[in-house]
Amino acid sequence: MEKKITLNMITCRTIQQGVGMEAGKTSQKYHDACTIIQMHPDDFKRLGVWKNTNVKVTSSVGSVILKAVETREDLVPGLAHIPMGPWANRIVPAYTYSTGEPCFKGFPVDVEVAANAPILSSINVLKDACGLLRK
Amino acid sequence: MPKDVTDVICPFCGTLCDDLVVTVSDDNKTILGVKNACAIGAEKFNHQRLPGRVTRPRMRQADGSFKEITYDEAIDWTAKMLVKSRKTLMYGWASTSCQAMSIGHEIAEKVGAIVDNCATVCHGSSLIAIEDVGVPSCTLGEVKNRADRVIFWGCNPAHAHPRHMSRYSIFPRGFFTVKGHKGRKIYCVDCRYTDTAKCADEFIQVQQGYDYELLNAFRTAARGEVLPDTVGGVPKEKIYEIAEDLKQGRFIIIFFGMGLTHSMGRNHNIDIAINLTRDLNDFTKCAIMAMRGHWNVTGSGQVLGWQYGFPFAVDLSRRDQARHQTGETTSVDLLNRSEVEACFYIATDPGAHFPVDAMISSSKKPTVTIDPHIQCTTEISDIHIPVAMVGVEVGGCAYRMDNVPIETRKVVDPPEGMLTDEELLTKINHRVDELLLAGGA
Amino acid sequence: MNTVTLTVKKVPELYLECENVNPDVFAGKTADKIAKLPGYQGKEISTLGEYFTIAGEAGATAAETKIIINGDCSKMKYLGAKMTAGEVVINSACDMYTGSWMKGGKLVVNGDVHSFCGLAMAGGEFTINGNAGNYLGAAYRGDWRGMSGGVLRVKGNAGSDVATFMTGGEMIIEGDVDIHIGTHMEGGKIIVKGNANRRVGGQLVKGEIYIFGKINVMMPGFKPAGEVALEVDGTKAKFVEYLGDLGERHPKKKGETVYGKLFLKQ
Amino acid sequence: MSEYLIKNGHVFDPVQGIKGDKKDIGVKDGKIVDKVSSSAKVIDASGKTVMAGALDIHAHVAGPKVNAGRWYRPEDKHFDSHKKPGITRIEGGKSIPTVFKTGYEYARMGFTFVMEAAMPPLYARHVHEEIHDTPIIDEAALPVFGNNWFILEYLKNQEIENTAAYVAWVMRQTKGYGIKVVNPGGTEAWAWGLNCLTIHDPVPYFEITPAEIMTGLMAANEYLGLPHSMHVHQNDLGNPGNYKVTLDSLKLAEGVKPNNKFGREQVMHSTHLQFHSYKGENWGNFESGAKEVMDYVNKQKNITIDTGNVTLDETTTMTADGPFEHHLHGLNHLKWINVDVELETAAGVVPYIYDPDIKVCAIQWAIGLELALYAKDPMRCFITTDHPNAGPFTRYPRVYAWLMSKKYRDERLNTFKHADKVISATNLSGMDREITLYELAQMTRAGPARALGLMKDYGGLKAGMNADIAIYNINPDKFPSDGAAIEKAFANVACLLKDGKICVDEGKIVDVGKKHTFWVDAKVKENKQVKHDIKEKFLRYYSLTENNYSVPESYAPHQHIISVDATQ
Repeated sequence: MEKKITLNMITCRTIQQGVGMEAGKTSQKYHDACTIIQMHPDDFKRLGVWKNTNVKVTSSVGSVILKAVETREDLVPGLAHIPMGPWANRIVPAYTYSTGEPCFKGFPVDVEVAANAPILSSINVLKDACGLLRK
Repeated sequence: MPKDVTDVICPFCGTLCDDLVVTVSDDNKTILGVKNACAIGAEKFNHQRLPGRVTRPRMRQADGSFKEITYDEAIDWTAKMLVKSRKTLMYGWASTSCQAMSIGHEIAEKVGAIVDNCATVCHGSSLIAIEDVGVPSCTLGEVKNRADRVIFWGCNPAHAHPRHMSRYSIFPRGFFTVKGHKGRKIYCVDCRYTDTAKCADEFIQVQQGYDYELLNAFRTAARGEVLPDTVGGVPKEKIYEIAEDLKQGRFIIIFFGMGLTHSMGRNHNIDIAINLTRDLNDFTKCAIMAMRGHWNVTGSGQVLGWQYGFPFAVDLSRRDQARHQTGETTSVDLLNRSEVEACFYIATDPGAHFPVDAMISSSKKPTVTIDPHIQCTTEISDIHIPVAMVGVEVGGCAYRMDNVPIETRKVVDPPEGMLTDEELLTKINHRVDELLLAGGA
Repeated sequence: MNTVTLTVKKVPELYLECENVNPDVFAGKTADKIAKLPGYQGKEISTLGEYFTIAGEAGATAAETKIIINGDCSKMKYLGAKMTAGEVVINSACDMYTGSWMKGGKLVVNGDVHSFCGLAMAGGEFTINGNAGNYLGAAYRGDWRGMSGGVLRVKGNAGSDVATFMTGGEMIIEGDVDIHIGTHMEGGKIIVKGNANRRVGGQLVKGEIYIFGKINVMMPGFKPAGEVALEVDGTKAKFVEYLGDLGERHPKKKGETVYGKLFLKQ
Repeated sequence: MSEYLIKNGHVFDPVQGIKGDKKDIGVKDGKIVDKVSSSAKVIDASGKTVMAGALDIHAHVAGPKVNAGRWYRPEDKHFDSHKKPGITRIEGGKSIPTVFKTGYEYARMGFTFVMEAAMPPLYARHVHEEIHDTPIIDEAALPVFGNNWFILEYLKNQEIENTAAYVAWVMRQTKGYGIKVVNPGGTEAWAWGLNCLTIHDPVPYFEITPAEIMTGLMAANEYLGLPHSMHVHQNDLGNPGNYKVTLDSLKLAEGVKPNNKFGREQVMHSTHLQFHSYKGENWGNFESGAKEVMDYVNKQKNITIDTGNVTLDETTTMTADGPFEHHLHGLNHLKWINVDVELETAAGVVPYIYDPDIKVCAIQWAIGLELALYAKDPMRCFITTDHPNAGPFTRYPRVYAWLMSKKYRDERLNTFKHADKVISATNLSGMDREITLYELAQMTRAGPARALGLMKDYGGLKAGMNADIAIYNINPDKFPSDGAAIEKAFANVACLLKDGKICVDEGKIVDVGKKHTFWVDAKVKENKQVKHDIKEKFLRYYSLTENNYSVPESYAPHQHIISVDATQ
């Protein structure tokens, strides 16, 4: 049976994401900095995978494939982090509580192993969602 | 001979470091080196000289590919889109100059658009809170010269504002703070043990989404009232102890970031942090400041402020009045509700930073994106108009996170024939005038 | 009382701003005149007649005018906003600002309403027979004067930020509410018959909040002050009384501190 | 450029001593001339009042705290943000109007020059960005000096020459006009949460007193020979009993002689005196001190004042007096903004409702009117509302009407909820004086122009002066007995010429003219000490570099530079 764990998700800036963004949205630096989900070692155990495995992260909005990595900035078990960018935003709920601010931090996601699923490029992850990706 | 341009203002974040030295080639075309900048700022200058930069407008075709068009064609298309649409979202502005914004607002007023800036997904919550309860604050030099208690709450300058701690908040020695870091007590409140937390004397780990409750507890403790045993995972003894220590400070500064603005309750988290600041002023001196991220997003709020009286999400769609209601005239809400007919993006990349549902809605509308580089939004727009990089290839006014304006410097020429935001917007404005005079598109 | 009946004949493509649909504007006008009143979609100015079939005639004053609206109003804003007298019945869901800045009269919505409804309501009766969105009966941004009078009743649930900066009047929500209810409240009465999520009465200065169901997380600034038996909106029950928000300032009356009160049904 | 002949108007011009005589005024090339050619367009002013464009000597209309006030008060304009007829942009805001509304509304009332009363030097670029965007009216801004570290350090040692050299440097960097002092010493104390409530309270760490700061800055002002005098907002603003501190401060001017080439006669301008003329020990026994203060002002000829009239509106207070705003917030609990500015100053903003049903507010209202009515020399007493502190500037017509009609102000006074208490705490009910049109021209035109050192070009209708001319729908022979009619006439000029161009026609904006930004370039001897100190302070204490401090030329494209030379 496929294993699935539920985590509380936050999306934030990281310096690698900042550097990557300024290097260009299509740069490898940006891709490497943002296509990760940082998780606590305990959550790796719960999910039963090694670090640096691709996972499918699903929220109420949709799913995205990312590489699960161990946190550099320490998290508590149950809390996960994706650097901000089009990949993170693929699953951020757009609901704003009438404040203009979507739910960038503090929304539930399911994480499951997807070791062989490919990670899309920055532009394709957006185009795919918008139905503009020519397959 | 390469030459050094000094006192250059970094065009990346709201810290607006203004001591960069940029070495440029003799012909003013190439950046050879950047000194004093953080990794992100340096990368911004480096990007200027990357090969393959787009230098002419592009139009997306039916098959999804782009073809090059002239500036005149792009301007005409844009003006026609603006004149035709009954309600247009004009979003972005954070990476351009105040002078350019001013022209943009003139266009918006004529064509009936909503002008919104990046605060809408960033410190918009903070602006709502300030609208509700005000904000006791100060300039960054005050922090450097006086602060002996520094609190970073839900912000991570080590990553988002890399030179903030060395220029203003932790390490510098100031007039009354001759001991620098040693004379300051640094607190960090976050749900993660961030790299900023690692620089702090004390880290308070709050359960994600419990900032409002914890701030309420600090206020309650400061008034000497009873508390439950733990609040947001923090024991009450710790809360009392810190509240007491803050009262002993001479000058307290609270810096806060997305950890408050993006979490549950949004504006209320800041609202109550401001109220705590206010309360502490009954005992000592205390200030609070938003860690504004996107370079000149503060400037957009200022220009909108003096021209229309609202800091963001300014609805000029009726053309004869200005209105503002966060939750209604904010970009993500407008897109969620499909309340606009066309999108005009400038100096930002909502495709990378808006939740996907908003961008799906956006992708179904005529869209023009003005940005120096290819980015996510340009690739789903009908037209991409490249422009000179503000703060690198053209000067202009930008506002720092503490609202101090600085005239930024041009260090190199833009690629041959490339327009600046100001030039481009002026041309669009003229074309809009012509179309309106002729009675529509 | 004269009745004007509006029937939606065209659903707006964007959202139609209907600030002219209320008894005060209609008063003294025939159906023809009403049809010519402007309605707004962005910069396009059209008329009410383009979107509604209008029958009947208004009374001489707002108080003598009743408006009945049929058809889909879910993309219409400002219905009944700023009304001071008379009656409006909307047999549909409506969008934002329904009944906002209402000063008097009676407004009934037989459907859901979106956010910012009943903003800064000062008087009259406003009944929503569906669910309400966020910022129900709250203050307009920046204002410290939210709902100050009248009775606002919601049969269903309400969203977040209900009754922010409330200073007076009475609000009854028969279902559940989301986060932040009664924030910065400085008077008036809120009754929630269902559950409240979190942050009930944060920064509460004065006023009363009654919760019949559960509160997900109690604010740390509230302390229990005993049990009381009360009759609240027709229900007799025992309530635990809490004083708060102890982190907030409170006025003094005759040397005694006046606290906000939160009553939780047992 | 077009020529105009304004025919048959009743002219009020204190510069020439014309008191309502029918006279024709010629206009050519932006100036007033004795003769125009036959091609001049005729403006029929018969049955109307003709005055020079008015000058506001003290208003907060541009800059960081004004803008903070604007955008943190969406409720101030939610239903009041519309486009009016004419070539206008959308105009928003009641108590703190947007820049567009500010320019248009001043012009509609007949104003052509406004002094922004407090510019924090560090934020000078912001002030000039707003001034640049404000249509029609000429403007200048006063940098604040009363809590500046350089000044405190120089004046501790009575170094007037260094003070002057530093002031000159700041004015050049910031395109500033003169020396503004706000709560001297008290605002620096506020950086530690403290205040200076008398002129002898020492400033923490700097060991200097407010009296020494004011005296020293007056000396530096006259050393430089600036067009305007030191412009001061005194200590202890807004507290019962403060009239004594006010008198102490005013007395500092005794014996100080004006030194300038502009015809300015005063050495101290004491602003919004209403807030400084309070008797009593607390709000319970609060009463007017206007008489005591004006008795002194009337005999001390080297002082000018402005009134700071309370207009009984909901407004937004804002001042560089940081501790006062904190205090006010403690009283009304409304939203509070504070900004402490490194090495220089601070500012606070709090909304305030001057409720006619509250006794204190009604007494404040009366005190403002008493000040003007006690003034023996209208050339030294100017009408302001300290916009927006005591009320928005758009209420000037109402203030004029209260001053010009005893009936109108008595109607107001006698219908206050606490009328009896207000009457017994003030002298207003016994005052019969009604300000005449000529006196009004002195208080709003010739007087402020002289005090600002602008009398060569502003405040009068003599040939050679700027053709800034306001024509009002007021027939002095049939002066309205109804206060509301006076108000209406002053709120909407029949015609406003600015630099010889018709900008407002029957209340409608028809031209936005070409506004000028004024600043003063003071030449001083080279001063190595001050140069060194500036370099040092920027290296060690400022948060931006010295090279990024100045206001670029492009921020004031239509600048008008007044030069003074203090090297002799």
